[in-house]
Amino acid sequence: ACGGGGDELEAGEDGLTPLTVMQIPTMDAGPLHLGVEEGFFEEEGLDVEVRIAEAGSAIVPSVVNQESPIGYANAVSDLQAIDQGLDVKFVANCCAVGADPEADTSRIFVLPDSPITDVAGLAGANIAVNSVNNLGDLTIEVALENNGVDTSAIEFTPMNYSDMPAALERGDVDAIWSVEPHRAISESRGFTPLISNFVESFPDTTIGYYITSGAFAEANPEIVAAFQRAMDRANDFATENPDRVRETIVENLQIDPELVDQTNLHVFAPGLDEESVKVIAAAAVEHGMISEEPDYEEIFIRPGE
Amino acid sequence: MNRRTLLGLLGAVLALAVWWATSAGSTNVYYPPLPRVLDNLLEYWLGGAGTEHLLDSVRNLAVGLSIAVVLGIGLGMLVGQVRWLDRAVAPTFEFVRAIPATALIPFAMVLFGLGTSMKIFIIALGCFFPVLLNVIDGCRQLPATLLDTTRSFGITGWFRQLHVIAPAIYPRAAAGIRIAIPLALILVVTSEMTGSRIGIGFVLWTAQTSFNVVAVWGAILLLGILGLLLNLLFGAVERLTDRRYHRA
Amino acid sequence: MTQTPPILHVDRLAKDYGSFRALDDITFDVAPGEFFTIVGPSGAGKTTLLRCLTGLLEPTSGTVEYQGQAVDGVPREFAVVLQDYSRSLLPWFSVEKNVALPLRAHGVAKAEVAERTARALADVGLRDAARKHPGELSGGMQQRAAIARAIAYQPEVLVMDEPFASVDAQTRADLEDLVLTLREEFGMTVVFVTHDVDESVYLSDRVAVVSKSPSRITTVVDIDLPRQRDQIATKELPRFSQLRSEVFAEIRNRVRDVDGPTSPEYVI
Amino acid sequence: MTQTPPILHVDRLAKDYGSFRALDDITFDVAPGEFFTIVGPSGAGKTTLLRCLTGLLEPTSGTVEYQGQAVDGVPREFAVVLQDYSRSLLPWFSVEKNVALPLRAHGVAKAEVAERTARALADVGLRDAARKHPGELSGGMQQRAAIARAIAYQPEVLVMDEPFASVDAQTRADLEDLVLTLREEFGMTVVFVTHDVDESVYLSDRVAVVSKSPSRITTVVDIDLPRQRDQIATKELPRFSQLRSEVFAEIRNRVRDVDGPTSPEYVI
Amino acid sequence: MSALAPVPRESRLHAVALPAAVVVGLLALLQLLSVTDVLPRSYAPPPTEVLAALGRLLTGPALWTDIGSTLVGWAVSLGIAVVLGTAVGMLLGSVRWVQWLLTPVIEFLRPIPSIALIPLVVLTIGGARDGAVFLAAYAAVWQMLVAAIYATGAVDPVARDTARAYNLSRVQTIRWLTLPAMLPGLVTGVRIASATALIITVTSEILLGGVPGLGQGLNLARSAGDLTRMYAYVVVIGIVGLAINTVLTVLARRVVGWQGARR
Ligand SMILES: Nc1ncnc2c1ncn2[C@@H]1O[C@H](COP(=O)(O)OP(=O)(O)OP(=O)(O)O)[C@@H](O)[C@H]1O
Ligand SMILES: Nc1ncnc2c1ncn2[C@@H]1O[C@H](COP(=O)(O)OP(=O)(O)OP(=O)(O)O)[C@@H](O)[C@H]1O
Ligand SMILES: [Mg+2]
Ligand SMILES: [Mg+2]
Repeated sequence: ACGGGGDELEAGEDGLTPLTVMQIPTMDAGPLHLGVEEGFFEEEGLDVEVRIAEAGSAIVPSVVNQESPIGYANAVSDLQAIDQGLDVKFVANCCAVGADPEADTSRIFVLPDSPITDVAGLAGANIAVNSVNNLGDLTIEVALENNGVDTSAIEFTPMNYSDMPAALERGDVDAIWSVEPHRAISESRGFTPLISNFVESFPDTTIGYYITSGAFAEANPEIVAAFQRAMDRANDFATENPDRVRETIVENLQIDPELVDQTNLHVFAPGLDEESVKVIAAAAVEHGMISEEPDYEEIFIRPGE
Repeated sequence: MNRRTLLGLLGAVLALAVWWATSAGSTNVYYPPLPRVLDNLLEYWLGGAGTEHLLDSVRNLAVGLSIAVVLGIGLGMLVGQVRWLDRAVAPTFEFVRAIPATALIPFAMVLFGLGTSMKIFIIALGCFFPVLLNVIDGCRQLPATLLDTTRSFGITGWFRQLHVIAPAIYPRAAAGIRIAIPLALILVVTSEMTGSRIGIGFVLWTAQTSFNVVAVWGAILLLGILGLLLNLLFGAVERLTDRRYHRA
Repeated sequence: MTQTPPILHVDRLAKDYGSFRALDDITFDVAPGEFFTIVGPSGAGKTTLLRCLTGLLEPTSGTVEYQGQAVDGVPREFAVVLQDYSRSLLPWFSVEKNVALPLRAHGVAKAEVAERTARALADVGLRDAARKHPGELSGGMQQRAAIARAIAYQPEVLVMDEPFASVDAQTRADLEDLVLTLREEFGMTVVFVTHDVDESVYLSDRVAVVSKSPSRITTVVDIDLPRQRDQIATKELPRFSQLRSEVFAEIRNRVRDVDGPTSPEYVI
Repeated sequence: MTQTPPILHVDRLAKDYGSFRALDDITFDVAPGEFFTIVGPSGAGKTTLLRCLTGLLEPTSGTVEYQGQAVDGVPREFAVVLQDYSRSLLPWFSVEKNVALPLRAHGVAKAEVAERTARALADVGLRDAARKHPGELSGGMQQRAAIARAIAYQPEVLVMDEPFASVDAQTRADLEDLVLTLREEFGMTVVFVTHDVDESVYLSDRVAVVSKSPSRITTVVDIDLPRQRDQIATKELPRFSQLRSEVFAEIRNRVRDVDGPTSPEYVI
Repeated sequence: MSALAPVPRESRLHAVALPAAVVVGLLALLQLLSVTDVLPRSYAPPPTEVLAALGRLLTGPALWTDIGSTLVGWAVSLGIAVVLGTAVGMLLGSVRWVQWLLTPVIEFLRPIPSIALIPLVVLTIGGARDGAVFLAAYAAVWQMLVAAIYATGAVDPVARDTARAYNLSRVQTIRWLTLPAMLPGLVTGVRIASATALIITVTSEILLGGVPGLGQGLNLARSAGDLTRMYAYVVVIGIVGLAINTVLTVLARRVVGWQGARR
């Protein structure tokens, strides 16, 4: 099944249609888990199984071959996949950035005794990101440019979030980019935060989406619609019950509860935020991460259509 | 040109032809037509920005592999012949051997920091074990009559190691090195997965996360070619030492 | 037997392979310069005895002393020709190198190594095969290469396990005389295993007959022939035939003694 | 020589190892049921000849025919005892299994395999060693195990390369008679290599003498002794001594002829 | 005489105490380095903390299911690699023209990191256990192959002649002669391939989606920033490898017992 035709999913004996959804092991996954726990998916006739993958590069092919018909990836990854000609469509919002820098889930840190003391100092710095040519460097560059910093000399070094503090303390990099729960960890280690790069680059913007393949959506429009409806409820529920989000993360991702308490949560909004995709796509083109903006008529599975 | 080379060339040409033919009209994004991959290989790796990455990787590979071979043969001969030493270190070796390089990288980073020495450590460690194990087993399986002979003439020490043990384990050590060579390439890539801004692996991982499939195939092609070349090189070395040991 | 202290002293030697007793209570002495031969039926334990004697194998009980010192590991002054000659040559070295190896191992000067190697190879008739590798030799040539290695070493004690089994009669006679000559020249002591009774009498000062396993020394025959041996003259001596019959009878006797007349080993 | 068509026909056989000519223009026939022995100095090319004869080695030129068919690969009716017996046994199988192997390979019924194996082992005196592994046998026992494997196979043509080199005189005599008996019983043809001139005369119908390499057949001696042989009676016949001397002289002659009196092979 | 080299008798003490002493020594060294902050304590947690985390893991059920599922993945991929590698290796080792024909292709394929193939594998085989098994078998099969090719060279030519002399069929020759003679080499190959299969199984569990196992456990700990738990998983992986190897060694000793004592 290489993405040619869509396989139609069949309901099981219990009347529920089994649906695998792939997620990365980050805190973005809260609403999805809550949706399963609260029965939102079941009520829509879906039996959702959440599977964990390390990164978008493994999730996108599994979405394309419909092994996992729906999956999560950040907007930049999604746009890159589309840019390379993969049959990827946006389905629903996962998580968004607010407008309060203090509440941002993402931050750049330096050592307390670092010669870099302000945002301007980051020009020419070596910054650790989880992967290059992706959401991290894009938001950092945009945020810094918004603050009038020249980013042309910045170097990005890819590594796991968990390896970053050690690299920073050893001086292998000048600054690190931490997202939750690593932001909270960096905070607790006493590193100095310099900038909240999500809020300062794309405030009030959705940055993570659930995606599917066009072929699947065509063959299973009701399932996609059902997923969208359930996901909307889950996002709403998550917004109203931040404590439940933290709980489910503690349970499903096995993160230390005390640490989770110190984390900031994303903004969880229902629907499919097309404007954010356009904003990010424009910036991605500008920063050379995709060759051109996609055809916006083609890439959304609009709810209720 | 002998039959062997001819057949080998034939095999390579056949494989390329199959690749070419099956990918020719491919619309599958993950399986791009071979000419595009070849373009990437020529333009990026051989003539363009990739050369710097290529050279860095090759240097790490050479250093790491050499360390592994020297240590593997040396320690292997020691451990293979000194029974209590084997007893003492075998479990520790087996423990370390089972840990994936990806899982070792954080520890290696703490030990060595980011950069070349960490990568070389990962490469050398991974390649060390196949050589070591083969040499140890080779020592174990020395023909008894041969050992009796050396003992009955009081051939001991360095001389025995150099003239009796080394040639006897030589085929096994070679087998270990043959296994280690492609492993070295794999570990080069793995070691550049994280904390690195240079190397074939870095290019490969970046291409992969941004779904640049042609670049991924280009890197794969490059790795395959490097493997072939290294293998040819080792074959030549093997024939040379073979002549030294078995004909001289 | 001899007034001088023995060069080799074997005392109540026994060897078990697992539960199988191969050697049982073997005691004898070898005098310096003596040619001591062990004969006995196939599978008796001759090789086992030689291996214990040279320190290649640890005996289950009993002791071996070389010049008053307990043997533990092969003494440096020994050279051994193993029965399994084809596997005792290092396949990756030429015949020449194989012969030179022990000498080089003990730091003999290059020129001397070359000279002794060349001489030993000529002595066993392998001058032309010096550059060949063991795999390119015939069985008899391999055996002679192993002999050459031992004689080039010029040991104090030469231990040989059926060293002439695979060579033709003429070569065999020549090699027998070669060993006798070398013994005179270097004052070597020789411990020898053979199946050929004529050979044992022709070569030896004493012949020990061992029984089937568990092996014991049943008789030691003193070979009181004139020291200077000659293939034709010596073998024509009436005493030679006597001794020959004596040894032969002894071997047959022991076989019958131990197993009775219906031993499967000898009834076909 | 024989009226019946030969079972083996060797025609202008030559064999080179690289640039070294081991065999040169060998031609002879073997009649069905004949006992044909090849003797010659060590390194002459006897093993090479046997290997070409049995199809183990491809000759450089010339042909070998078995029952009128060109030999190419060892014919199924052959059993071969190789000179390097110790390596011809598979170390991972017991003696018994080693002997049974060719029979099992050719689908002989289980019971018959067991019976023939047991009988062959008893015949060579290895009944008690059936369960041992080759590494636990003495040299002579290994050699006898290889012989047992060949006779259990009950071949039409039995090819043996110095099969009795490592056994004692008594066992050797017994094994000689065993082969003669089996030949009568099964009407086997035997091609045999030995270094022992007495043995060659005692066993054979004809003895071929080969020269040093490049090896040729210099003479074929007809052994016109009564077919029924006996270790004592036959060897006491004056004709036996005559033939013995004839073969011996022939070997010596060939050596001298080819190499002159100062051949390194024979001057020590 | 091809007698086995005598195996020195060793006391049980020797066999257990010695390696234990080495392990304890190394742990003590690590502890010291970590406690004195020579190795930064927060990034290289001292063995005592790791062992405590390991203790917590051991009491929960999750670890044991993880181990089980990793072992299944390991066993299946190793099985595939061994059978395939040995069969093809024997073919290549005994038929020269096939070897010559295929060598370049094989040498080309061998250095391709199986983790680089992940997107392709996910697309064609799937991302769950199937994909992990494929990746691990892919990585291990080459090592088995090389070991098998070299091992075919270990057959004694005299024994080979014997097989020909008695007209053993190809299959019989392989079963009775070639395979037993190759066994020591194959056993080494299996042990190397086994480690690779385990390593790639764990790595695939980390990188592929939805493959439960030790790799996923390790990855979750890493994403949660819990380094101590992550190292506890590393220790478990090492112990699993050690256990597998011990079992293989015991088996190997049985299988190649005629060879004398081996590791
Ligand atoms: N594989 C080989 N490569 C090169 N030369 C060889 C090879 N095998 C044998 N020879 C040479 O061929 C000659 C004849 O060897 P062969 O083994 O046939 O002798 P033989 O008559 O059986 O001797 P022996 O009685 O000692 O066993 C010898 O000179 C030997 O060196
Ligand atoms: N490694 C071993 N394990 C078990 N038994 C053995 C071992 N080596 C030898 N034997 C047994 O010990 C006995 C004596 O063997 P040995 O090799 O000493 O005999 P030998 O007198 O040299 O015989 P031959 O004249 O045939 O060479 C034999 O019965 C043999 O089976
Ligand atoms: Mg013996
Ligand atoms: Mg021969």
